[in-house]
Amino acid sequence: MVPTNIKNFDTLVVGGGIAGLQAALDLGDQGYKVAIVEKDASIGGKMIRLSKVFPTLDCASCITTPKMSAASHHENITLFTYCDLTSLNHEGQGIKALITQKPRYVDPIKCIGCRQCEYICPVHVSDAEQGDFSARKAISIPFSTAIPQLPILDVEHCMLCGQCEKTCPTHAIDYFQKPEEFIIQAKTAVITTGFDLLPVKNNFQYGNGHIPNVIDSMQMERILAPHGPYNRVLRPSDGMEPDSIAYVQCAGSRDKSMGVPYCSRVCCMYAIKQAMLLSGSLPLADIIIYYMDIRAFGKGYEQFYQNAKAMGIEFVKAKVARIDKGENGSAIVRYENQDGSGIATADHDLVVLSMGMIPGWDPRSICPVSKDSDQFITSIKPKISPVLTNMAGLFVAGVAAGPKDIVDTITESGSAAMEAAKFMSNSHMEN
Amino acid sequence: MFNPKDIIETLANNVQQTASPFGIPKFMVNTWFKHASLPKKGEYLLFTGLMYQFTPYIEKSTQYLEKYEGTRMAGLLKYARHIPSYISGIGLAMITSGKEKKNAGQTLKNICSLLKKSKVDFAYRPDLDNYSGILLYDMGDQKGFVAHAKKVAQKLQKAGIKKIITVDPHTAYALKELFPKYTGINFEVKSYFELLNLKSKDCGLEVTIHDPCFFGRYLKLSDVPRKVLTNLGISASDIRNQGEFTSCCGGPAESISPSLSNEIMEKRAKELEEPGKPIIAYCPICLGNLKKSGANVEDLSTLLVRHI
Amino acid sequence: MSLVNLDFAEELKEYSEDTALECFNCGTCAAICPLVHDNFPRRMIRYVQIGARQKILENSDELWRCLHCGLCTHTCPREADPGEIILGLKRFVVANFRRS
Amino acid sequence: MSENNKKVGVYICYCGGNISDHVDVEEVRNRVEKMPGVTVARTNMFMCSDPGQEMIIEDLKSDKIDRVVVASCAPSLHEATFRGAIERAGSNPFIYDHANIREQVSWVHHGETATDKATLLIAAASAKSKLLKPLEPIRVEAKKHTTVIGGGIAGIKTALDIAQKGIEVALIEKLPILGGRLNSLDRLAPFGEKASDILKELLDPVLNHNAITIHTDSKIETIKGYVGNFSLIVTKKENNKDIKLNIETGAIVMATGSVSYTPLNGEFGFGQHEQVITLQDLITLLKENKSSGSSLEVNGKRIKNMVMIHCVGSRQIPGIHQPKENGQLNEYCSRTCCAALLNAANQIREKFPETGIYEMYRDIRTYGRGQEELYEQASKNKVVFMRYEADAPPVVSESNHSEYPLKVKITDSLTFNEVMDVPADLVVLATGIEPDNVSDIASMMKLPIGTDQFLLEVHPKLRPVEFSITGIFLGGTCQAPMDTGETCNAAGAAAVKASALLSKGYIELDPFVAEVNTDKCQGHGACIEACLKEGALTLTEVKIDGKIVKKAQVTAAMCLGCGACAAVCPKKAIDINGWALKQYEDMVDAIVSDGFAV
Amino acid sequence: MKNPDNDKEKEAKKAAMKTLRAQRKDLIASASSRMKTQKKDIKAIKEFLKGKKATIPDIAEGIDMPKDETLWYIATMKKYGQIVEAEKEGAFFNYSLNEPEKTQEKEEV
Amino acid sequence: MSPQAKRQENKILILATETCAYPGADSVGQAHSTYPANTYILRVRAPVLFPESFYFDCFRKGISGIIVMSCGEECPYDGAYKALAKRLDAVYKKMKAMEIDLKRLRLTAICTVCNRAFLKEVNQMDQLVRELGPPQLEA
Repeated sequence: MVPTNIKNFDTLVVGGGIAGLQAALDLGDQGYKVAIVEKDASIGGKMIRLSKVFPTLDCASCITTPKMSAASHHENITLFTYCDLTSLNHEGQGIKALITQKPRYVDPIKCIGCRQCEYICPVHVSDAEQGDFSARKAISIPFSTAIPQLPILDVEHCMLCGQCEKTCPTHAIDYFQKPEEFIIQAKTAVITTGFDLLPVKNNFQYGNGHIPNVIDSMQMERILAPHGPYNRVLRPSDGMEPDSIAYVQCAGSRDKSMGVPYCSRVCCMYAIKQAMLLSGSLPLADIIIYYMDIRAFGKGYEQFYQNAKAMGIEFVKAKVARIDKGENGSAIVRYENQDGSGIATADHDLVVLSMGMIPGWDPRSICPVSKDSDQFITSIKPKISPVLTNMAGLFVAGVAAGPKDIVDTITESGSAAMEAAKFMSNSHMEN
Repeated sequence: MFNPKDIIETLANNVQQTASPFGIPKFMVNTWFKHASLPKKGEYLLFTGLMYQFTPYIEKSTQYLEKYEGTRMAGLLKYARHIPSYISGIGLAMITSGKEKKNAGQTLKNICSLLKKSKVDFAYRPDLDNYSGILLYDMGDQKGFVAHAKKVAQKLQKAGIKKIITVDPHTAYALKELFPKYTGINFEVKSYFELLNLKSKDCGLEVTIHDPCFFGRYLKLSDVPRKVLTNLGISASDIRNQGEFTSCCGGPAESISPSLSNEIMEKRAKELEEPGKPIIAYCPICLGNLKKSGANVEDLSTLLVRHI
Repeated sequence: MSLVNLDFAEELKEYSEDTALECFNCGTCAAICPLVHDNFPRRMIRYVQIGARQKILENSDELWRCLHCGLCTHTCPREADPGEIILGLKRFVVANFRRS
Repeated sequence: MSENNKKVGVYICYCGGNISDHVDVEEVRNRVEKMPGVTVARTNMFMCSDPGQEMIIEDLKSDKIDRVVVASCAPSLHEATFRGAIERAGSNPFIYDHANIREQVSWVHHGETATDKATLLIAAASAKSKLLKPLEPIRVEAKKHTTVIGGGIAGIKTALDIAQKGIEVALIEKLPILGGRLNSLDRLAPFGEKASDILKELLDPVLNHNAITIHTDSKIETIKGYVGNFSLIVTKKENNKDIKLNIETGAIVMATGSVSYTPLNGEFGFGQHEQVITLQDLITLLKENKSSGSSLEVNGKRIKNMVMIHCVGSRQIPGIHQPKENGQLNEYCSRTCCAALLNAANQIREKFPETGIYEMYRDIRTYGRGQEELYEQASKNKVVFMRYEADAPPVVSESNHSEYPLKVKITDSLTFNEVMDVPADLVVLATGIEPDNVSDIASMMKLPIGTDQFLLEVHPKLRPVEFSITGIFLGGTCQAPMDTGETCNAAGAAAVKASALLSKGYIELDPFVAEVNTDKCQGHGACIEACLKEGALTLTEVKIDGKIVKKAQVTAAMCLGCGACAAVCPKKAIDINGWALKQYEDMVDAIVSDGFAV
Repeated sequence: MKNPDNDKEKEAKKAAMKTLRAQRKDLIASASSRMKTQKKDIKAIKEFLKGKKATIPDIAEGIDMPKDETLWYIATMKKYGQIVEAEKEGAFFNYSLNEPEKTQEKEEV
Repeated sequence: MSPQAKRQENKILILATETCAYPGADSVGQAHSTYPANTYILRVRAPVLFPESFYFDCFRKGISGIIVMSCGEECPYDGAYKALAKRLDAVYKKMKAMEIDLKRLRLTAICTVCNRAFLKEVNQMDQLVRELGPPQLEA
């Protein structure tokens, strides 16, 4: 059935992370009407989930929330969160997207974000937003800084006990909510679908996620975040304050055997950043970064790296070949000592895998835009305008067009907004 | 560690002279089929490559090598090729126990009955069943390997053989990958367990499988025996180093450094023993080597035969 | 101090797949190798890269410790095929001592 | 303006129990009702709901109130909602203040203390609201014109983007031709496009665009003004004569680019051996390649083996590297040289298989799309890599080898720290990027320059292409090392900001700026000294009753609204609209009075 | 007073809920059993911590629960205000029950 | 409940920047972490607005402690933080002269999610003003 609910905008931004928000703001500020479609329950993307950001070490939330709230209050920007993009195609001069609003089982108009439902809900569910280190409820607002402040009822874990419904002061709970389809028609679209980390569970060398206290870098971001699961740095197996922490670089980047031949570009810097934050909160801990090449190429990055060295963070040039479970919750990393002294093993209380970035979205069977061999969206003019795709009127920015850091993402989003604006004013002039 | 040069030359010499790396004539090694009454014609040719048959001799020679490793005697090995004695030839055959030789034969008989049970149409022709030469390849004697492999392959080709069943990973790898590459002769090669079609009641048994490097990693066949076991209601416990990421049993180092081989074998045995289940190997070298560690290990075919 | 040998790669081609220079010296092969002794096999691969012919011959015994288990090749991030390089070096050394 | 005749309406939210479970909302209402100036005090289950908002609208429309205070959740959530409601009632949205009695009261305190604190916060808000006045956004007329300084790829791209949005652009380049450093490049890493093709693709439309005026051979003399209304004086060489141009412009984009690092004399043998050249030299060689056959030829000599050294003039470390004469050390990574060097190496190895290459690096930084592949391709092309530590760099010296004039000694950490000699007949230094010296322009506009000598943006993430001075932007390698694609992105980002700023012909700025009470101002000038933004505050002479007196004057378009001025005025003659010091003093009074004496 | 329309609506909703429950039978069952375990586990932790503070290994041992799971519960209970962190002991932190009403009363007395 | 609230002693005034510390305080509220109720948080754009006299007026009016919660180095107003720090230095000097305990005034940076730091600052100041009582200054 073709939905009859059609909404018209100038630009559709797919993905409400920092790239999408910036592109939307730069378009909205020029007077274009923008729709942001976000698959998650909140905008903010990966950035809002980070602790602090390199190389300035300012708190990620402090940088992201202003952009989130600017977008959510912007007169020209409309947010569609918790929505799936079913198709995105050319139609006429513009594009047409089929969107499905996933049910929250909460009426967004009635809900006032009071979280009474969350407090009363008796079912605890492992909270992926907190690296699975603590629990949320079966109905909950995804995280404290989420926009919109609307809870999601997790059907997978709901007992239908009715307590949230009884408690809700505005009768906003609706167990019968159904997915709703609608169409967005726009003149242009910007793809800002970001990334996921390569899952550890497919990685044999590093234990497929089965070795205690071997975590991925996103989990470490949560541990370091001021509103993280423990509010301090503890290792997940037993709550011990770790004394020796290792970073395994290129864990699924620059590694064909792991399926990711390209450099993920941010891991060196975030590992150094996390190491610095760790040495701030655990001044006595030993922190080691095992690396192949330190790629501190951005503005102020090399200086950041040298500062980390000066702070006593140890850098060992070796790719960790394997991690094994050690005694008392430790993890043993195995690597080659490149000074010629042979193979070394080292016990660490906590090991962080700097997992590579893979695309957060696959256009296959949704949108005819091309992907490169790296699976990210193809940029047809990587020099003159890296945001151009092979679909006219469809632009790409941020990690959707290949791994990049926040600085480069924000700049590229501005560039995509510029191209989209030009595209619209040019076609306008033709008309 | 022994001088590789000596070992290589001994092996090369043996293969050249007797078509067997240990210098033992084939008629002495390959005797298992004599009372097995196997068809001479069939869709497939069973090609054992003599690896199972060699195992007892390998074990025996290793025992001797172990004694001498790191001693002055090790240096004398270089004369071995002139004096076939402890570690090669008939001398070795003499000191290897009959029981071991019989066990090796039994495995092959088991495999035959499994194939029969699975209604595989196969033949066995001792005249065509030869050593593949793989050890020469592994050792870097490329010339020796190619010369030997050509002989073996041409013989099979002349006999009109198209489809081959192998029983061990080394021979399987040689025939599947190396023969086409270095002799230019192609066969359709299957490992015996790829052809098995067995069904039985769930016996609730769990085993730990040790995948040989060639099956697990090079040929990526480790799923196959697991499926065969599943059909018999036997489950395989999950260990870290398995399938494509299996760990070597240490066997290949036997002739160069038995002590190194033992070290690796002990480590592997420990990993395999962790789930506390019976261990299943499906390579004669792995089987022999893991047995040395004292682990509770048997050949896949032995287990299968018991459950059909 | 040694001088790099610019021509060794050419000599080795006869015996080996020519992938040694595809290795970027991450050390995975050495650390994953079940032998876990010394820097094998990367040491050998590095010697090939810089053309340290003599060092390879001097340390050639090491090559035969290789179990040919293939784990290094399987986990090599660059798919430089370290296992094949070692096998090739064995061939080179065998040919060399047979010549001598 | 009297604060005593204001009619304050206070609206207190139950938040469906979120507030009322801990705060006795009706009791608060009772107390608030008695507060002086409060004409209406109401409660609602959900103030943010339509009925809640309707209450405010009705009270405003019926003139019962002229100031609004809502006590509810955090202002970040609903301040905008209630301002919107006030606008719908036809009133000015700035007559509103917010008391945060959920996040900062009912969710953190319980019982009577919560009720008391809520009362006081409302008392403070209503005290403040009495001093609020209707405000209008400050509207500054803006010229629909942008000046782009620098005619390299960044400037060209920015100019083109802005012009295509219908805004006029003046593109100023100090050299006689446009194109900047791209003019001297050949094939670009990692995909091998020809630099000249890239340049042409952008230059053609620039040259033909009606809205773009190009000034080559031009130098900026002065820059004055503020956002929307800058004026520049430019000297342009035309037919060997200097012409003075006056450019009135709404926004300025700095795209002044970079130069290639020149090695010091003796640095890796540079200047001492003719066979030691820079990467830029090599690129020029390749571009003008005259070699035939299977070896690269330099000055007619076949190159059999070349050594390439990474990180020359980049990633310098104090105490290890020798600073330049001016004391400057380039501690940053130049970002582009790894890929550029590998790109050159691949071209040579693919075209001239007889020319061997050894690359000596610290870290290979092929971070971008297609770059790791470039590195891998170099490996496949049999480039030999060697790695050195910063404190033990390779040493280039003469060699007594018959075929190779040079040797490069390296302690190679990939070969277990063995020391090795690599024979070479050519040594290429991967020289990094340095910003072009624009200190004169920067000081004219008071633009910040970082310790790395590059121009410094406001914030790398929040405002990466902006300066703190509204209306001035930056893009490209004047900001940091970037490759061509990254430069074009930065240019696009700068262009989008300029376009958004100028598209309407006027600029609306926050009304929260300083305002001078000219009756009180006695021209002390303390505020001008305290002001953080040069030009925002000036002392001007005005004639009052026939006498010339000095009075402070605010240029609203430049004022940040921080209040630094208000703090220092001895006469309290200057304050910030909407956030006045006096308001805070009254709020404190309300708080200390426990809510009853105000 | 009874409103027949209202009643009808209620009945209809009841029936709809019944259908929904039937549809989600398996999910509900697993969620319920998880909830019951969690309730028991949380109760055990609370019992154990009554009147004392303890570290994760102590609690884990005391109530015979894996340490990682214990930490998961403690982190969660801390988030929902039932647990507070106390001082460090060796490499571990102590945790105790949060009894705000009591402490507040004490303060007010 | 009595219609007339009890007079509260030892009030703490918190000047919290609208971009950092004020949302930071909201974040504490979202976490339902309780802290002493004698705290009054005023939302400010930049604390550089307050002259030296403001602080003394507050003390005179009976405020027992003041915490300036700024954005620190992340201050959106270029140069304002430096000016603020300088201003407070001058205030401290005068406080010393007037024998006002310097701990009654505190400058700190609080970010939007710095719950722990916020609570620490507030509790420390509360502890302090409980010990010291209201400042005894002439009105």
